[in-house]
Amino acid sequence: MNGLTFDIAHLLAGGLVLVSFMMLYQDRLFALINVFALHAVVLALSVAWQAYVQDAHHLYVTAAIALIFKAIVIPVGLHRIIQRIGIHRDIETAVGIGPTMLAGIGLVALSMVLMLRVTPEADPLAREDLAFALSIILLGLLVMVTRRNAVSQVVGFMSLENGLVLAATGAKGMPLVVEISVAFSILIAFIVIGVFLFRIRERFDSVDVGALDDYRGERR
Amino acid sequence: MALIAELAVQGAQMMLVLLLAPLLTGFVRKVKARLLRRQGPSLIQPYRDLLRLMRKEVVLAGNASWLFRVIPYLIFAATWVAAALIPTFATGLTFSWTADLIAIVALLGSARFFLALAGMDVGTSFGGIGASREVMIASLAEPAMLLIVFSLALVAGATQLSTVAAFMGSPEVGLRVSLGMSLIALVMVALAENARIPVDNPSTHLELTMVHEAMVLEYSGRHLAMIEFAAFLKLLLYVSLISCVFIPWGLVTARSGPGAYALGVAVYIGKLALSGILLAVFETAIAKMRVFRVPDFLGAALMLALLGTLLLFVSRSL
Amino acid sequence: MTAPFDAVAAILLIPVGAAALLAALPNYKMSAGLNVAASFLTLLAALSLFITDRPQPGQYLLVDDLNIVFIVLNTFVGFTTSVFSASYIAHELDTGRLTAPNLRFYHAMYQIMMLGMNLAFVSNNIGLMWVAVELATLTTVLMVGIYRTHEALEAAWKYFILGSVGIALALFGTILVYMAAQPVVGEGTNAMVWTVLIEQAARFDPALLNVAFVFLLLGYGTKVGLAPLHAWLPDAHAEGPTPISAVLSGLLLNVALYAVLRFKLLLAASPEAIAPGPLMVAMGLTSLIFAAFMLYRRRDIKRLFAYSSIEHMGIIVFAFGMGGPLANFAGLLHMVMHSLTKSAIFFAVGHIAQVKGTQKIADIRGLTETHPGLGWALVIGVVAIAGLPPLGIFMSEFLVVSSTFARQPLLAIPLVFGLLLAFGALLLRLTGVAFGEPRGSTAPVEASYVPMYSHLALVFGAGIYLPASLVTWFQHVADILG
Amino acid sequence: MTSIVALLLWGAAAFLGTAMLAVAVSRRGSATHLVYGATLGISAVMFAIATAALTGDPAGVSPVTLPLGLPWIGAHFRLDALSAFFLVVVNLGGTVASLYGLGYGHHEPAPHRVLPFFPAFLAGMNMVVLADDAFTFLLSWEFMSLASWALVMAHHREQDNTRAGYIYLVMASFGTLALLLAFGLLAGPDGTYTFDAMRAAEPSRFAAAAALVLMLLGAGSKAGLVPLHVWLPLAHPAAPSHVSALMSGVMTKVAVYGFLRVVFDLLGEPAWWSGVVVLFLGGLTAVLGILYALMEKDLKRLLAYSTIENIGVIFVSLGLALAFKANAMPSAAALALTAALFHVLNHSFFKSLLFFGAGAVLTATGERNMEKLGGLIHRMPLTSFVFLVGCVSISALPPFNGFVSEWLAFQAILQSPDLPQWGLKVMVPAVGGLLALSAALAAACFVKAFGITFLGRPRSAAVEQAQEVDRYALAAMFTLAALCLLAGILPGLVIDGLSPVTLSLIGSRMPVQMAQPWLSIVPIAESRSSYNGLLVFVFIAISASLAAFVIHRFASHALRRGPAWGCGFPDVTPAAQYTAVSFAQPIRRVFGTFAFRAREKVEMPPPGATAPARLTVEIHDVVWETFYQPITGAVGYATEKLNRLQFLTIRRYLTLVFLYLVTLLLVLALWP
Repeated sequence: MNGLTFDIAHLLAGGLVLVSFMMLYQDRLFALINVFALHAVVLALSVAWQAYVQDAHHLYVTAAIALIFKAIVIPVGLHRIIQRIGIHRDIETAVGIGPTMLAGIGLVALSMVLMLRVTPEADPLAREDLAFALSIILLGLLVMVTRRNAVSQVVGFMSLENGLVLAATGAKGMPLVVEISVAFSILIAFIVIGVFLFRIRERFDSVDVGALDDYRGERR
Repeated sequence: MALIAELAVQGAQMMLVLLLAPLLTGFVRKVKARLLRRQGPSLIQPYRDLLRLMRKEVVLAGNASWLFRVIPYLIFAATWVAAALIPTFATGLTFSWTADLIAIVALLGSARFFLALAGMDVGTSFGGIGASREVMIASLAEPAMLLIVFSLALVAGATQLSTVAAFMGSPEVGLRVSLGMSLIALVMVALAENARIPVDNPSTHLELTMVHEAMVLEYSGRHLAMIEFAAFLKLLLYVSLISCVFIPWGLVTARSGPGAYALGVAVYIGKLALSGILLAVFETAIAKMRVFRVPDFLGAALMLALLGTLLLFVSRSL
Repeated sequence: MTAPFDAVAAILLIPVGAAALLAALPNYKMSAGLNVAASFLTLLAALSLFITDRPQPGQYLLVDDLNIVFIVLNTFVGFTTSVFSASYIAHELDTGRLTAPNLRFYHAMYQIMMLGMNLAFVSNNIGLMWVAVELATLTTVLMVGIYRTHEALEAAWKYFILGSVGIALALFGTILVYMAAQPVVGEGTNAMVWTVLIEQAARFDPALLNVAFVFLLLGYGTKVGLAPLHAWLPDAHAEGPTPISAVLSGLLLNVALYAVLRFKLLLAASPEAIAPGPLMVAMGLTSLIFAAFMLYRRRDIKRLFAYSSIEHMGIIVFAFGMGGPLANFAGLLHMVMHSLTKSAIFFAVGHIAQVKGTQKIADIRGLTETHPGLGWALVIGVVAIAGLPPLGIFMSEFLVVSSTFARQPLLAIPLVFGLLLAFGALLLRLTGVAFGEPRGSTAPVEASYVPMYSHLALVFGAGIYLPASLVTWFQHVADILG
Repeated sequence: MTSIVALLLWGAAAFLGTAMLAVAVSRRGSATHLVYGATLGISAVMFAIATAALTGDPAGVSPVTLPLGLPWIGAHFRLDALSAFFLVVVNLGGTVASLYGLGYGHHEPAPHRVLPFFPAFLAGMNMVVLADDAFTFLLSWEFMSLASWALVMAHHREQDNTRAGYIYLVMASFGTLALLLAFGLLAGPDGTYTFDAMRAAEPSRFAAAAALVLMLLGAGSKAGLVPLHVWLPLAHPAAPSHVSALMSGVMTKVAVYGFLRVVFDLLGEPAWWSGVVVLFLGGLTAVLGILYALMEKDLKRLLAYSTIENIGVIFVSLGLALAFKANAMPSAAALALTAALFHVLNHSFFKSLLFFGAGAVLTATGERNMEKLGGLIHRMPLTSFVFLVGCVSISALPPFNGFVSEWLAFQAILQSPDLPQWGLKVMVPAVGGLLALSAALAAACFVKAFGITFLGRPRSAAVEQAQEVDRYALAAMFTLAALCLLAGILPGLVIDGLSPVTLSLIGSRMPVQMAQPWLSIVPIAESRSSYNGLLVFVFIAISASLAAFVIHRFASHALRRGPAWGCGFPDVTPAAQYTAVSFAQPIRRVFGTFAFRAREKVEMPPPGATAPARLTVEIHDVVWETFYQPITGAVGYATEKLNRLQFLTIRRYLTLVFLYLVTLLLVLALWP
């Protein structure tokens, strides 16, 4: 493995972590969604780079899904939903931005410590990748936990999933990666549809079933 | 042949307690009266009372049950058997091993059990008062008595009264603190058990202070005679018990011949007289206490007895 | 008998075919019958695994001693539940809680769910297993929400969200295992094949395995319902149709547990990795005691038994965490007994809720008086689940508690405490529901007693007598589990 | 030849078969006769076999192993002297209870809730005694609890009964778990669950101590040792009366068996302090039990509390036996153990008898509350006679059986000054005092029970309509009354019968008693102590008849019925009689203030006011308030706090997951 490929992969993965951090301090929904789109773009680049490096062409599909679906379709869809059902556009935080950032730094450190314990004989690319992927996953969870709005939680989940895809593509020769990314995309679509169907304006728990019945046109 | 003689001595002992019991009560009454500067009834007044009662008709409460009519005989029998098992003038009689001290205490317990039931049979409130107070007193007196028995048994190494008496008569006993405690406790228990002052007053009929009398309130005629007789026997029993254990001198052993027996009986009567005088003096000198002071009195007896036993246990290993 | 591999194929293909047919059939009576028939056929196929030679483990499928227990149990309870479901669903249709299109969907989903669970058991590939578990989970999500009441949808939604996070965590764990295996085994599918992994596990990177196990334990543990990852479970049980509650408690939890066990084996095979035992013991105890406390304040009868499932999963995980031949044996036995008993309880509860028209515990009283068949079934079931003899769970609890106390007295104390606490709660509710002055409807019930009483009879039989062949086999599996 | 054990197991199987049959036929009219007839026959046969085994050579009976229960161990069953003796107790109780049930069962409003469980209960008790491995033992033990629980729940419509059943089963489960831990300790990590293996193993000192404590918790909770007794006075009275008799008279004995089996048989040499612990608990139980009984006005609950007292008496003797055994004083230990076992037998007689009597009263009047009874001696003369016999026996009065076992216990206490340890020296006489106190209080209690229930005037209309019970019930009660007298006047027979048990557990026995002249019993030597129940009985009979004879020969025969005298106060109403509560008032004043924190409050209206004066008595169940209320309070508090977790938002649940994940990762990161 030559240094450049490694550096580029490293850079892209690091970039993803950085973008994850950016998500932590967004306080407007639209801004958050835009940052997420950026996240997806960086992921797509990273995956594509891996496809190129590993010479695994099927990974291009994953990259394409990331780009088209997550960077374009979902953000646009979420924008629409926010407007359609009139979601409040501020992000309500459960924990303040400052502590969240500190916690995020802690989480990244934690992932680093964990992954550095992995024996150095392992593929360094994989090792770094994993550390970043773990960070992204934990940061995604952190977003889900510290944000009260359902939409921001969806975004957190999607960034978490981006971490998964990063990890999966970083694992050399891992089978089923494409299938998994497709499956996850469907899952996310379900969640987004659910947010829309249940008219979840604020919290996940505020399921509005009447809306669903209206939609189906069969109120009991 | 020897067996018949022994049985005869045993029978004589049984008759002796029967004959002496009313006399003891009469004697105590007489001494008490004299102490109060009264003439007092004659010594044989209790015998007359009994005969008189026997000749009277029985007036039975309308709803008295068969149990009510059986109980006087049961009480009399149980007390008599118990009294007959105490060595009065001789130890080691034929049937003395039939029951040891614990069993004698329990026989008296049986008598009391039935007496309390008799008090409840007719369903008057006085009977209930008497019975409930009697069992309360018994519930403290009986454990105290058993602890005294423990002390004696630990000293003498037996619960068999003949053995205890023989041991107490022997020089190896000496003066012991725990025995003194036991004696005091035993006297206190005996006072309570026989319904004497300060626990109860045998001659009162003031309703709210009665215990024993309240239970037998409904009895009359021959039934009352049996119960009175049992009470006389019980007094005799306790006096004999105390004297045979704590003043065991003069007790003859079994199979020692008629002369010795006669001497034993004489000594025994002397002991009875002495105890009777002491009892009368004590009763005259002290006032009756309230019913709910009785637990304190008996509790003191219980504690003394327990202390005596504990001391023995502890000193055994020293 | 045909070639052995067909049995495995049948286990997978029968549900697929049945699901396709059921999705097309409009008549609910026929589809209920077909559902029963398909489940029965699957059961037969599973049973045939006993008598035929086992197939060689392939890259994707595997039949070994461990999973055959699970497969047979799964198909059996799947079959009895389908029988119960037939009578249950008829009543739901009568009362209008479900419509015919709902039912078509329901029956098709039932078979897909069975497919998912069977696939999870027979898969020899950790990726495939993950897919199968998720398939089963997502179908149950849909089933839970089928009544489309506010509560049902909320429960389904909660299940969905928490389940999704669990899915993600489990996937990350799976990826980590792959990463650990890849340097040793080489790239490609082989690094996900279970039989290959377990052989080479000693050479895997222990640090990676550790992290992987944490993620897998949490990911699959969410589905096992271990506290504090349990939040979806009570609601999903309470709000879904009762046959699904029975399947959830009796089977789906086992599926997730099976996955955890597989990875526990993997970790145990690597000497330098952390011992998975203490972690599982801690999680098990937490779940047990937590669920025991939660049992006291339950007002909904199905939610009550859902918490009891959490409690029992805690015991099972505890037993496997303790390890050793006795505890593992007990864990396996407990798992089987719990599946049978808990589904029987849910069968009874389903009918009870139907006849009383409520799931509120306070509104159900004196069942043994008004509905002796149901009431006594519930009594026996609760007595069994509470671990009283002569029923099967007593034996497993006996083994767990006594072997634990001999080895780790301090661990046995909280275990016993939790057991007693849970017992008190369950009995309290049982006394209220089964005894006392009857309350609520006394209308006769058209219940299918066969499924629940056959389960209870099995549990009873196992409590007294375990066939020697079953025992040696369990012991063998217990040895595998180390 | 098939082993006796196999025969006995067939008996247990026959009980179970009867239970199955009862499920099928229980709603038919003839079911009562069928089921109780069957149990009567089976338990009579079992009783005969067990008696033969006890008098024969139980050591030679070969054990039986069935391929049931724990798979790799199987179900072991064995008969030795100890189990033979307890089989006698169990099946004698079963026989008379079945006999009683033949008649009593017809008054049962819900036979289908009693008939199937009654034989099952008997089977469970028999199997506990026969079991020879930990699993079979616990299985049978818990089966026994379960069957009796079902019987307690027979009259489930009364709320008190369901509560009783609940507390009962929870406490039973607690006990089983304690036993389970004890056996786990004895079996070791390899799971050698057979009693043979446990006997062979030498438990460490810690293990032996822990096992003893756990046995006290486990067997003690079943037997009713204070403070684990709380369920007993609730559950025993709630069952139908013949079941109450079995529970009180027999099941508590099975608990004693469990204690004996483990502590005397499996644990090996006891430590001396174990005697102190058992003595203390026994003495406490005896006194508190009987004080509770005295405060009670429900007849069956009174009997249940008295069971607690008797268990205390038994445990005092067991504690003595332990102390003697630990100090290598085998003959004294044999004496104490004999006293305990004798009392086990006695209590099974008279407590069954008394519960049968209470059941008879219950069927005749529909009342358990003594304040509504009274004067039953006129309506039910036979029942009242046998009840009186039971009361006399349980009050430890000669010449009945209760006295003999107490007497033996006192004799054992008198052996104790030779014990070397100071703890025991101080404890034993104190416990002796407690024993005496409890005996005296028991007498008071049963004066109250008999006096209030059967004597006096009827306190309610139901009593005036009461009828004597049927002949089956009377036959059962008279059998037991006869046994009480027999065991009282021929104690030597029983003591000799118990000698194989003491030989096997202690390695020593009391001297042969039946060879003594005049059939006395002599524990050590005649000069030290002896008792002859037969002669006491004969003497009392002779002197009572002599007195009666003399009186009838020479005294007046005149008898007149008239109104009661009562010091000239005619009692207008039966309500003015002494009641159960007022009877106990003096004792409550003496002991109640510290045992029950009893308070009496008198509200006296001012002079001239027309308001009634009022006396209120407040009694606290100190044990419940000290031990159980804090537990229920703590559980309630914890559940309330934890229950909030049921109502969190999804985000908070996710937070839990997240925090858990991070914690685990941190653990990993910090792992050395």
